[in-house]
Amino acid sequence: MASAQTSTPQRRGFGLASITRALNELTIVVGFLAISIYLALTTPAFLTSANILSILLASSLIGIVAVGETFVIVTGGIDLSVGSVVAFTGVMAGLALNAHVPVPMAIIVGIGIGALSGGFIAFAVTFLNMSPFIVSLAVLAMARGLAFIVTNGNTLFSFPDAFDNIGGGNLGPFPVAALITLGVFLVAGLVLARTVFGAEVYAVGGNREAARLAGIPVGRTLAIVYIISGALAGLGGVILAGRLDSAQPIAAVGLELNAIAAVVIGGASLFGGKGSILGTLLGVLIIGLINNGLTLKNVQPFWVQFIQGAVIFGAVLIDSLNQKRRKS
Amino acid sequence: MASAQTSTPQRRGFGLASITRALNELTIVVGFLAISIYLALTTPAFLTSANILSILLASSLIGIVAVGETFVIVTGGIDLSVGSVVAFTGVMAGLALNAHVPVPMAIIVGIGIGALSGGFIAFAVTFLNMSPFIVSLAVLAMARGLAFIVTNGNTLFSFPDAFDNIGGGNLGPFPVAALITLGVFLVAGLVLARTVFGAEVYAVGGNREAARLAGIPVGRTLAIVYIISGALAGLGGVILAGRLDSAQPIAAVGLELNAIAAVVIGGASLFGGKGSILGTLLGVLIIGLINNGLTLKNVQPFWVQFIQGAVIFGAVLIDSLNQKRRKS
Amino acid sequence: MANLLEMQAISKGFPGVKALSDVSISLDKGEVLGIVGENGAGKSTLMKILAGVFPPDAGKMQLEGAPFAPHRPRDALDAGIIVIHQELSLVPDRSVAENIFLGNLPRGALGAVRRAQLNRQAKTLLERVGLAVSPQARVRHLGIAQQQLVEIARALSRSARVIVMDEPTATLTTAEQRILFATIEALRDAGVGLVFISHHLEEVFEICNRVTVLRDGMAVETRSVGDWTEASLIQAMVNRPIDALFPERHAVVGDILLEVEGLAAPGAFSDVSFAVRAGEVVGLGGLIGAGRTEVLKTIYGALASSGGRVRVGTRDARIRSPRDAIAAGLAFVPEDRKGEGLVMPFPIRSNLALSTLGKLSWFRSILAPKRIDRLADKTVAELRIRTPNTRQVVQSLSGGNQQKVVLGRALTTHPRVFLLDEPTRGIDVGAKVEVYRLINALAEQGSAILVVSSDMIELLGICDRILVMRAGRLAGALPRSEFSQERVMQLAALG
Amino acid sequence: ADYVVGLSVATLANPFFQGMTKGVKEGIGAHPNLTLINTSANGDANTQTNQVTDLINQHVAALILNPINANSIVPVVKEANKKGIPVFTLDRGAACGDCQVNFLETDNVELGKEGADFIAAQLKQRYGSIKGNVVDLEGLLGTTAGDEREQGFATEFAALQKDNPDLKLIARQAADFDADKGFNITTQLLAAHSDMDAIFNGNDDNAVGAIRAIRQANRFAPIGSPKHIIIISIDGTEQALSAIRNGQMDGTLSQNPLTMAKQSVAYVEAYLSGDKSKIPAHQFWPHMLLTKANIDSPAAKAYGLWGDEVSQ
Ligand SMILES: Nc1ncnc2c1ncn2[C@@H]1O[C@H](COP(=O)(O)OP(=O)(O)OP(=O)(O)O)[C@@H](O)[C@H]1O
Ligand SMILES: Nc1ncnc2c1ncn2[C@@H]1O[C@H](COP(=O)(O)OP(=O)(O)OP(=O)(O)O)[C@@H](O)[C@H]1O
Ligand SMILES: [Mg+2]
Ligand SMILES: [Mg+2]
Repeated sequence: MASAQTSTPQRRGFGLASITRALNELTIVVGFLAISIYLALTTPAFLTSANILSILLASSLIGIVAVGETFVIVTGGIDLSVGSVVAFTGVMAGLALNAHVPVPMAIIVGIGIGALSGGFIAFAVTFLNMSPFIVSLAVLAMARGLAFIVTNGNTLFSFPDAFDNIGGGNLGPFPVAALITLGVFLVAGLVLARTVFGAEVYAVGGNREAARLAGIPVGRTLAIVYIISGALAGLGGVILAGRLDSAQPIAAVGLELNAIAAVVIGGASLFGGKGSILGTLLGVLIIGLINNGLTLKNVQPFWVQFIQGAVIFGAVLIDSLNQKRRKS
Repeated sequence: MASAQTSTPQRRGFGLASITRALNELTIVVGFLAISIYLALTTPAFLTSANILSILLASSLIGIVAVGETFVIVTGGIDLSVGSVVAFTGVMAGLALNAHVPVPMAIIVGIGIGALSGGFIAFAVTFLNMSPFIVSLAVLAMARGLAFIVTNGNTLFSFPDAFDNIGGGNLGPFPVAALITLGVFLVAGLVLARTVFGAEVYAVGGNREAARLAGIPVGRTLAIVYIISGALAGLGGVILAGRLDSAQPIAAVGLELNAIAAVVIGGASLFGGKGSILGTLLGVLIIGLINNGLTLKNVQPFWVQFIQGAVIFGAVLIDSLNQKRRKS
Repeated sequence: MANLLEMQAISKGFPGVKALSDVSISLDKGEVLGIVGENGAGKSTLMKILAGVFPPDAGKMQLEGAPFAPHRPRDALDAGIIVIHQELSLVPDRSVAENIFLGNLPRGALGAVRRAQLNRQAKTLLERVGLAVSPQARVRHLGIAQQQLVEIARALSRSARVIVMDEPTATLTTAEQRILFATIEALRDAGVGLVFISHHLEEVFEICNRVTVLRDGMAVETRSVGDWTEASLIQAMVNRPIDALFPERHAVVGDILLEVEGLAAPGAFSDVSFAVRAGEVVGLGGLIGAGRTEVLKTIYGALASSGGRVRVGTRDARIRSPRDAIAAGLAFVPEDRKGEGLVMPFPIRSNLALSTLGKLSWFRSILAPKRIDRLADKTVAELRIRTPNTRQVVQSLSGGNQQKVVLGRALTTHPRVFLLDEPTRGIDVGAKVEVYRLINALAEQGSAILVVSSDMIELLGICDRILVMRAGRLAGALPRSEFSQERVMQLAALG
Repeated sequence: ADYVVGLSVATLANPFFQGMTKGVKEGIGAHPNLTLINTSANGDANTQTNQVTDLINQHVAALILNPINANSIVPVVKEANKKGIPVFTLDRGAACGDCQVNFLETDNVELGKEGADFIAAQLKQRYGSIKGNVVDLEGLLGTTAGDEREQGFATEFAALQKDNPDLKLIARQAADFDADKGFNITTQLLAAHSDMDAIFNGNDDNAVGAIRAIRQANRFAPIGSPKHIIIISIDGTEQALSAIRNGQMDGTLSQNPLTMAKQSVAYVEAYLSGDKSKIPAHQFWPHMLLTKANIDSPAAKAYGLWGDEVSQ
């Protein structure tokens, strides 16, 4: 390997220094900054606090889901079900609310059903040795189908304010959903980077056989990551339902691809063993920035997708050129 | 993994002896037979020649695209752009036809643009060392965007019959598209299983570094598989446009996921080095059978997705139990 | 009192192979048991059963008199049985420290990893095994020998009753080997029972108390070390006498075939110049991390050079990729057979065919399965690769036999210049002699051979000249007349 | 005689199409000699073609098609004609004229135009003249509904602008008929624009997103207040009706898929029983603007609040 020579310092230890160092490793940060600076210079409305909060708010659903996806991808797995699970858990929470279940219970229903669906994937992947791609694809279809079946295709709406505030309320100037998302990122970041469990997630993804030989409970680790991903999708479902004061079986179609993209933009590899929550945060924000820029600059709809693709390509291109440069 | 220890010779490596042996290794064939037999026994309309031809015809688009995807996946890559490229090449061929370009030229335009878009991915993956997931995702967005931009969002239609016949005509009792698809499968099957290039594809996916050190032109091999995938998506675009006598920028959304699913159901691993065209054929047919059965049995649309997911899960479950049994 | 460990009448079969039949061994506290045997004799399989990687088909085990039947590696670890497996099992993108404590990280409040403690303890362990890398370095950046030392450090990190080392020294140079032996002695004196597997018989004689010989999956004999002689041990292993470990070579040294001038690679080595002539076997010695692997890979076009020239024959060779190198008549055997040499899940025949697919096909495009089979059968026979058939995946071969597949493929391109990085890594004595014969034959046919080996005796035994590297530079060259371990060590360590 | 009728709707991703399916089912249910095979194409033209082919292979007596695209459906419609299967199109036609027995159409262009007119009227009421800042949240690009409504809105809006230079379109973005997308885009537009007067929405789901974004941004003001952001959309889903009733939304241009679908089944019935005289070749299905003022009026009831009915 050419990389063999210039060993970049690893991310270790606490405190600011370590975050700086971590950022330094995440070459995608350059792409992130490039987009931010461009928008700041060309769009007066960009650097307002309202706008920045709106980016965070708009990124909250994909962010929460991408956190779960990061755990899964670091183990070398994939969870394609998250978009459908967001829809399914949303309508289940909605059904619970319509049946006058108290708000906290309805939230638990949403998150719990998400965790269960993750548990189903976990079971198939660890005990039945099935491919996560296919299992989660099957769950993608099944959860979406169930969302239609249980609602009869209808939209559920008019939930109690206490519920809606989770996704759509504010705490002072801050959107509650954005605060929850930041909390999720913080906790997940600590878990993945600083705990024994996190280290085991990396080990399982980096070399599953080695992990097993070293006595790491591979099956349990895998099971937990899918359950985390499912539960976070459930949380996403609750937030989305609250934000829209309604739950639709068709919600969040294709969310999985965006979430996975954010994780991969953030430096994770689908082969496992690599990735970080900080990277995913950057990936999510890059996607959020692109969409924000497209809206602020009122880019004509026909051009939106093209530019989205081109900017993502550009950001990752900078990243890979950066990595090349650092190697030599 | 426990599987590392007791390895049955999987369909890896190259130069396989016979189709019988290959089928024998493809345990998914059991799932395929199970679905077929169930439908044959419960649905009188199933075993009619018209129905079987219609399954083949319905499977032709996903089949052609899945063949290209098989090459890519065997190298350990992924091509998410194929659905968008089908749409983009379709409208480009349509524009050519509307500009009174001769039919063969229009076909070449479609396939050629597909190959070019594959070439773009190839360039980014091999020279810029970018992740195929992100690059092809960016192309997914860009190609879709371009399809809107060049058509101004409009549907193109009323193509010459000679063009429409490719996707929608018959040769005797046989749909031309199905015949083309079978031809593509046959050629691709031979290329992947019996040629030097096919062997190189497997080697690159099995261990890229070892392949490189053994003198295999890794970059060239990777480049070719993406170009194949793009060109076949272009062929798919032509066939689809012909079949519908129209080309829409919104066509074939999400086709990539179905194509990749077919490849993975057919025994390929997203980690590379594994997979076969015969397996992909089975995967495509399983998906085709499920969709056909759902219509024939008049399954209510709300249940369709759930059952699709459940049957795919079941088929792959049989497969993995089968593999377990054979190991012990 | 019961023995520390008893393995009784263990049998194990794989599809097409009986790996172990009725093997019994025992181990005492404070003892080092050597296990030797040919490649594929069943040594690693026996140890994997002990480690709980897979269960035996028959037989049982006892640990201090109590029945012991691990269902998974974790059970064995919990029982204090630590196995350093022959195939390295590290997580490439994690730090050295984390790899050392893999599965055993110091856990603080809320499940947090105690980083400070981790790094401190890792540092101590690294010192104990003589590995001078930062605990925070990523394993991906380490050479294969350094990785081996990390594995050893991992074994030392756990409190053990039994430690098994499956060919720990295959890639180590003398310096690290000395440190390892000191460690083994300390462990032994502390009452740990050790199993030591090696194809270096002199090591076995030095460190072991008793030695068991396995042959064809059966335990042939166990004697205390004093009751074995090198000859009797080899006889027991291979069931035939071997006259000389290093067969004579009668090669005529001819023109320069490989000439390297001022070669450099960023961060690895610089200003390396030497030449190898037809019929010559040149060794490249040095300590771990001296840059030997990089020199070979740079010549071969696998790493980018930052200066210098490589000439093959009389022509400047523009080698930018391994493909160019092969076309120019070079062959390379990498040190890391699993990562760089083989496509592990592929059959033997596919692996052997990789470099010559063009020739094994019609019109250089359609595979000719018969030709592949012929090549595979021939190579398997020539190198005595032990396998039921050539469709066996290389993953299922014993380590030494895997190594032979790598070597075998290098021969298929009929190269004139061989770059061999640890070519006999993990190969048994009998097979080593065959490899040396092979090297001799190649030299006699006019090839030039450059060998990197950490086995100094091997270098001294088979080379015409030895180049010694130190810290990325050539520290000197020794002609055969000046060969001695001391001279090589001196150059390697002091320059 | 017993007849099997095949139905293919474009998608079920939206209550409108559920209404359509429900209408067909109820219509069929009312005729004991008809049975139904119903399918949904999930928004994909190729899937729809495959499904219709399967229906044709089963020799259905008639096809009710809700095409995804008027052109893409033509080959299978011709195929059906060849086999003598009559085709009835709903909401969207097949671009082959008399290849369909009846085409019951929604006039999407007109809906978009009326949306622009509604906004103009409201602004005139607010400012005395037609002026102000308007946002256009269009539907999913590439769908007939999305494109034609946009076309109607854009054309009419441009015409209005000619006479009213202070009427501004401050943003035009595609919210894809997706409430969450509508929410995100509106949230960001609200952050960027402190004065926004009205939002035109390609459908009710877009509007739901916009309404919720306004609430989250604390920019909600009741209808009639000068700070109120006018919300007009299209469809008349249950959630839109509710939002109109509780004053969060100004209006929706409703078209009734239930009655439209039932009418289509009635034509099928008539055709199959041999009475083809009363079947028009083409017919626009009427729509109705629903606002707080008329939503619970007898007129609205007569037209049909399908959104409320579908969820029953
Ligand atoms: N997973 C497996 N599947 C099939 N055969 C296997 C497997 N593992 C080992 N074998 C076979 O079992 C036999 C014993 O192998 P083992 O690895 O124990 O040999 P070894 O004595 O350690 O040899 P070496 O000195 O080369 O490491 C060999 O014939 C090998 O091919
Ligand atoms: N990324 C890196 N950061 C720091 N040092 C590195 C890095 N990659 C390689 N090295 C060091 O470069 C040196 C050259 O390694 P190389 O593998 O060539 O050594 P070698 O002489 O072949 O030894 P051996 O193969 O016995 O390990 C080693 O010290 C290695 O650890
Ligand atoms: Mg071994
Ligand atoms: Mg080396």
